[in-house]
Amino acid sequence: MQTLYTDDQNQFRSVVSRFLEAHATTSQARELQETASGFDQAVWHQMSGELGLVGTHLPEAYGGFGFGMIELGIVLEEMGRRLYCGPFFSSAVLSGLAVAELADEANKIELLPKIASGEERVALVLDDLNQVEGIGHQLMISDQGLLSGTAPMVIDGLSAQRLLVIAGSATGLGLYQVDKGAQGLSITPRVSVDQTRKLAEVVFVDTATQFVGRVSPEALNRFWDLASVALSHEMIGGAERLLEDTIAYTKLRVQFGRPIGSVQAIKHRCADLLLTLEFAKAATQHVSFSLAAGEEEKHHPSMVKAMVSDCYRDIAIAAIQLRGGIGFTWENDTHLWFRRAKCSEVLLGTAGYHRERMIQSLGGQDAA
Amino acid sequence: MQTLYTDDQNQFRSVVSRFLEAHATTSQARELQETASGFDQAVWHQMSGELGLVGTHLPEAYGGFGFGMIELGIVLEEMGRRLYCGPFFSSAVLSGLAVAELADEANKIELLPKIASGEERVALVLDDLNQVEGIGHQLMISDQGLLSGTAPMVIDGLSAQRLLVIAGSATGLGLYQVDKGAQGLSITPRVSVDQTRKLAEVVFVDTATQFVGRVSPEALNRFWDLASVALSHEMIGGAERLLEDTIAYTKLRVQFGRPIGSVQAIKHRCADLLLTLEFAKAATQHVSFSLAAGEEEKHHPSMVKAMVSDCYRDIAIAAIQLRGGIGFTWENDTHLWFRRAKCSEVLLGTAGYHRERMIQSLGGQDAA
Amino acid sequence: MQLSEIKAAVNQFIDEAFSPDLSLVAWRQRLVAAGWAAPMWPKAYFGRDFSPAQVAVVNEVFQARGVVGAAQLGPRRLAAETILAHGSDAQKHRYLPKILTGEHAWCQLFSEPGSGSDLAGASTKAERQGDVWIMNGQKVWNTSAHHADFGILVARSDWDVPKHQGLSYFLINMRQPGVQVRPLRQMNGHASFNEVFLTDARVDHNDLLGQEGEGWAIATTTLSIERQGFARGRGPTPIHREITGRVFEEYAKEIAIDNEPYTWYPQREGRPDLVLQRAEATGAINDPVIRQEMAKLFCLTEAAKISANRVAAERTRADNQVLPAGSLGKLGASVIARQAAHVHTMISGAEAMLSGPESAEAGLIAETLISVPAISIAGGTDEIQKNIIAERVLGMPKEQRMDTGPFRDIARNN
Amino acid sequence: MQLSEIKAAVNQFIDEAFSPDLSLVAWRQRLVAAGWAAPMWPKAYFGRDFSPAQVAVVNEVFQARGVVGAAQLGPRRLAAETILAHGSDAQKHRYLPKILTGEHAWCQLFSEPGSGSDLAGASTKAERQGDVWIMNGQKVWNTSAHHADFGILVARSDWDVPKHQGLSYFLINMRQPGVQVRPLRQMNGHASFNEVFLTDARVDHNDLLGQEGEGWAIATTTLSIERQGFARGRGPTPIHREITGRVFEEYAKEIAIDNEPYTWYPQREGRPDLVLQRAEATGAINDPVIRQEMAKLFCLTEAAKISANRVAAERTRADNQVLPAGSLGKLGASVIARQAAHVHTMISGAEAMLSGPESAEAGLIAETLISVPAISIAGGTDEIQKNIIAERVLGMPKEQRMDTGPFRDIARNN
Repeated sequence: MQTLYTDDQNQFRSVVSRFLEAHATTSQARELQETASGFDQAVWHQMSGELGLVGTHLPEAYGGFGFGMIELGIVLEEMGRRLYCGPFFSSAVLSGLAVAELADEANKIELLPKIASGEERVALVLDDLNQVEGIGHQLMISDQGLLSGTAPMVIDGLSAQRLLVIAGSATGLGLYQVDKGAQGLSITPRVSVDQTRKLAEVVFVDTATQFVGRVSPEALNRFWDLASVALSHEMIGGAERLLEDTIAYTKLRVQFGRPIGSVQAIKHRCADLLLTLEFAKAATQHVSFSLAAGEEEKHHPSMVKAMVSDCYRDIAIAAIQLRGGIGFTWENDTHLWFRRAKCSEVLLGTAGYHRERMIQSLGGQDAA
Repeated sequence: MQTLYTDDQNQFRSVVSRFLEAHATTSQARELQETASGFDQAVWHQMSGELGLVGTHLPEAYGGFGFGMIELGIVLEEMGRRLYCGPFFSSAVLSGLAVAELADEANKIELLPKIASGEERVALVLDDLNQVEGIGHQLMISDQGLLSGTAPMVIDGLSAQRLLVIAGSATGLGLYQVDKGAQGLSITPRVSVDQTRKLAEVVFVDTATQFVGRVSPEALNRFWDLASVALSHEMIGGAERLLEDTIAYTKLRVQFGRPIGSVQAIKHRCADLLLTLEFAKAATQHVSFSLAAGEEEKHHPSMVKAMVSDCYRDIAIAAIQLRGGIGFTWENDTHLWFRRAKCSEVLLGTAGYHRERMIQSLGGQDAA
Repeated sequence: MQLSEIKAAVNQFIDEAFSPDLSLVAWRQRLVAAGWAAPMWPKAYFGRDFSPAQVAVVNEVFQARGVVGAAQLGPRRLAAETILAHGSDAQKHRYLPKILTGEHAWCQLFSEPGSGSDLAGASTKAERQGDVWIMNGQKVWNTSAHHADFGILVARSDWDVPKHQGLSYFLINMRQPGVQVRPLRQMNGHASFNEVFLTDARVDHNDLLGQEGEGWAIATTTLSIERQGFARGRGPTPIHREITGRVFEEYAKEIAIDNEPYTWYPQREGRPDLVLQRAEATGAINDPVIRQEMAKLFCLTEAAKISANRVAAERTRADNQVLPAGSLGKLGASVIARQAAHVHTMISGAEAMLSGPESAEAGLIAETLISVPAISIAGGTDEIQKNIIAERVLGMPKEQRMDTGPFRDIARNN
Repeated sequence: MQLSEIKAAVNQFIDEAFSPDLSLVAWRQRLVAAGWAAPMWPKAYFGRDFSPAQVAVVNEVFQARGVVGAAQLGPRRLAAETILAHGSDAQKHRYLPKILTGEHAWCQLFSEPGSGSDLAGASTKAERQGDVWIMNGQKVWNTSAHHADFGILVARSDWDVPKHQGLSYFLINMRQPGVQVRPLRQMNGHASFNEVFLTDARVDHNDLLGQEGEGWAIATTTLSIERQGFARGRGPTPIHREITGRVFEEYAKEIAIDNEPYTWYPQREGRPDLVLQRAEATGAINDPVIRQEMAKLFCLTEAAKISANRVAAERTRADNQVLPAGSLGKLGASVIARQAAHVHTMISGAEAMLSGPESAEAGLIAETLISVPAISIAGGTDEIQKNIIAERVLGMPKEQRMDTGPFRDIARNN
């Protein structure tokens, strides 16, 4: 199992980084967050076509690039650094992982190439974004095979071309797909604290679906693990960028005749944050290394999401505080990361949820 | 209800303070902690006789001074400041409050004057120092009226002249007294982290007792409240003294050509600690004011113990840290307070226990 | 004057002078003329030299009678008190009456992009040309500047002396071509402040307050008045009870404008008041881990209240001395707000991602989450409060200053 | 030399020279004479100029053969490496062999009561009288000084130059009347350190290491060796497998003395390894609030391990450059220890009051609670580590120094 990124992986990061440096600026993010779809078609095409980034982690047999969590983590960290706006997380990560982990073979053959090529943007409809145990209680398939229920928050639900749904039924959980034009389906945009990631409410009333795969509790947990680790990578990218920028600011900002970064109280706060970041980042990347090597430990994905949730939030709070008034303005970009941090903190489970889940994985029986 | 101490109360504090300044020094504490009884008979006599401090809070009708929680809090704060070693907390506070709150009239008449005058040092035997709900499960009165069971930690159990016990029985909880010479009673000293407060294990095997009073859950909770508030006062005194001394040290200690107290990182830590102390102290004293006025709020005693547990510990940690190596030596007095802080933190319930208890009192139903 | 006499006099005055059909200004002109607009002020300047107790009686009668008083909210109060303390006789007569009547709105022009915590590091340039001062520079965080007729301005008139000695204090007319006001939007979407650009803006030499170079000393007066305001708490004044009549309608409009910048202030305090009901509504009340965090929050909010009461009582006992305990309270407010935001986040879980009127508590929770960062910055950052606490309350030694010597030579932002 | 040749040579040497019946010193004298005691050292000084890879082979053979190597634990290693780097030819010949054989134990005399974090502020006086230096002053935190034959001593030989320039570095004989060693008891009852009082203690001029005034530069060598030791982890070396024979018995005694100061070191790290079993044994594992705190602890301990592995791998990749990441690891150890103590306290509840062999885990929990405060002080306080991280890792600007100019004029403790 690797401990550090290989030269190839570092080079891959440079490629991704250069592309996003040009195509995912905060001024683009500011424009895109005012739009309904929240993304730029041209950038998406370039990203999926030329670079093939969308299929980074999906198997070659299904049209993907055949890389694993390590390279996906690299892409997501670079996206998190720049607050890339687009359906990568919803379609490539959530839907891509859901199909790869939960679909039956025929549906993998049908769906994965479309997702991997970026040709179709697919949103994953989950009725619970708090805890894996809650999935499939609100969205239910009737005995007649029709889907009803509400998913209050679906990422890119409005702009997606197709919906995947995890729903319950008398025989257990399943993965289903739904056409955007299906009867009984209504999609309403919701306002998110983080407008760089679009949310919609999705309601089904006796909607026809197509079965994609049976979902066992183990597979669902593994999907949640992978999605949590993927999100953690994105968050680490954001947290790292925000801390770098904040420290750079303290070196330049002069008050009382000296840069505020020379003041011990500010130095110590930055050192504390660096420690938090180093621990969270090392752990996150380690988990991807171990997943790639098939040597993962069961409690590690939740460990990582718990650490990263706290770390990104704490850095975001400090990033505004250390900038003073200017950090609280709309014009200053800091709040864009702050908002992303606040939303990512709770998406797929709060730190508290993941800490409890971690202890259960470690063998501490359920406290409840 | 008063908001500040009255001039009389401030004067009372001065009297107590002057007495303890002379009779409760840390060098005395260092001597006494090496003894089995842990206290100085002469000081105890002077304190109970001349000054009448031992009966401060006990009703005049039973030989006490007739003051309430406010004056008791003052005495305890001054004792906490100086790490007074002696049976005040065990006999006057725990046993005194237990009798005053739980004994029937005849037993009050018998016991309170002895406690108030300091003539008898009485230890209260509780089988659970973690939670009021646990009391009376290990110590049980048989149908034959004999007491059996173990109390693993009894404050001043060895040196006390008489024992009071709260024990369970088929008909509910009761308060009992036991002679030191009773059959089936064995008392073994235990080593405490805080040697300025002596602990002993007390074991009963079919020991004869004398019934002192019936203990209702409400009365037991009120006793626990009062004892927790009393302990909080003692802790506030210790925390305040420790912070004062620590700040004084940072003003004197020179490193790199300037007093370490001029460095912002240290200033900010002290300011944060002062805030914690101010909040904990204001709340503690407020609760005693409200108890004296009969206007207490149900959740306040637990609120206070929770805040004070954290506050004293945090100040004790900082007190050592800011002194550097010297603070970790045996010779330096700081660790005496550190040990008192660590033990008081858990005595009568941890901060976590009291926070849960506070929420229950606020009407949040029991989470369990 | 005895308290009972005052009561009678005010009642008599209202009987004689008040009518709901007056314009707001006309009524207040009567108030000013009679000395009831600012009875705590000196007799020589529109007041009656009243003690706080006497003033309280006046206010009581006004309240009881449901009558509008002088304009006194927001930055105009800072301007008025500062002019009263440091202004010339002519300045007092020129400006104070129209502040009291509400004819002139004021704003405060102190902070600059390059000098936030370090207010005395202002580098807006004031150059004298004969009887006129020419101002160039930029100010920021100027509440209500877009409504203001005049501003209290601190600018640098001498670059060759130490920084606190080179500032002067001006009264500037905001309605002139050299003054440009731009709203400054905050990260929570509100625009409570402005930026003010001064480009060859002009101030008559008569509008220099105090002497040249006394700017910092005078500014500290303004700042201490502002801090007292913070200590007393600010926020929407309850609108006057509904009585029809021109004077009330105009007053309602004035209050709406004055309060507009502050609508989100309860949210920046973290809305601990909404925690219990949210926890009950969502079922989070049953989560022992969230209960702990709620308890920590309630410990803080109750202790803060208790501590504030004690400080107030001590202040009364100490005969209204301003104790530095205000910084502790302000620091505590930051701790509370952050913990409240944390608890709200835990309670809401993934729902904390939602914003807007259809989200939790009609959007108040979301607004709280993105407003709380302001509490530890506005009105002096936590870092500044901690320095004040350490140095003034705990008596810890000051750091060596790096900003002595001529201002021209001190490192500063470009 | 090829690695296989080395292996053969060491094996052959052991076959020929080793016997368990030798005295420890006699065996090590053979080791030294043959160049196997310190093969990484230069050929000119008892070594073989071996690379780390070559040295590893030597160690492997020693381990495989179950044979005792040179004395190398504790402060004697600091002395040896420093003398090797900065000593004269004569000094190296005089001192190094007997360090390797274990005949001479050493201690480090750097810290003083008045200069802890600020080591360069040492004020022990070194005055030259002809060929002898006279020392007066007090040192502190001197591990194993009561066993030491010699000490490495930093003392001030010039008070009229800036503080880093006025120090000199001496090799002092501890067995003389002017040197008094007193054990220094810590708050946890152990006495791992000493105070050393120097009263007209004498050092031959030949025992000045390097030049007069070079003391600080040489001390930094010692300190960086010490830090590498910290980064590698310290703690009781596992005692050599049980083979009877004089050499092993004497070695066991040596190790016992060397390790004695460190028996409580695992406790100062908070004993996170005992948390899960304690939680299960007490039932605290069922408390959701304690579970959260346990999870926070395990996150920290696992991340610290992962991060340390990464740093080690980076160091290898960067060709053994010493990266400043060591300070992050040290700071992390403090955070972990405090959280572990907190969790142990929660798990034990009121039982946390008990101490001594009959208390939880035979007293280890109690010892942990009163040992943890040391982790954030010893070997450089957390505050110093944070400064290092901020300035060297994050590149944040240094503060203005207040201790320039002649040492005589700098504020210091009395």
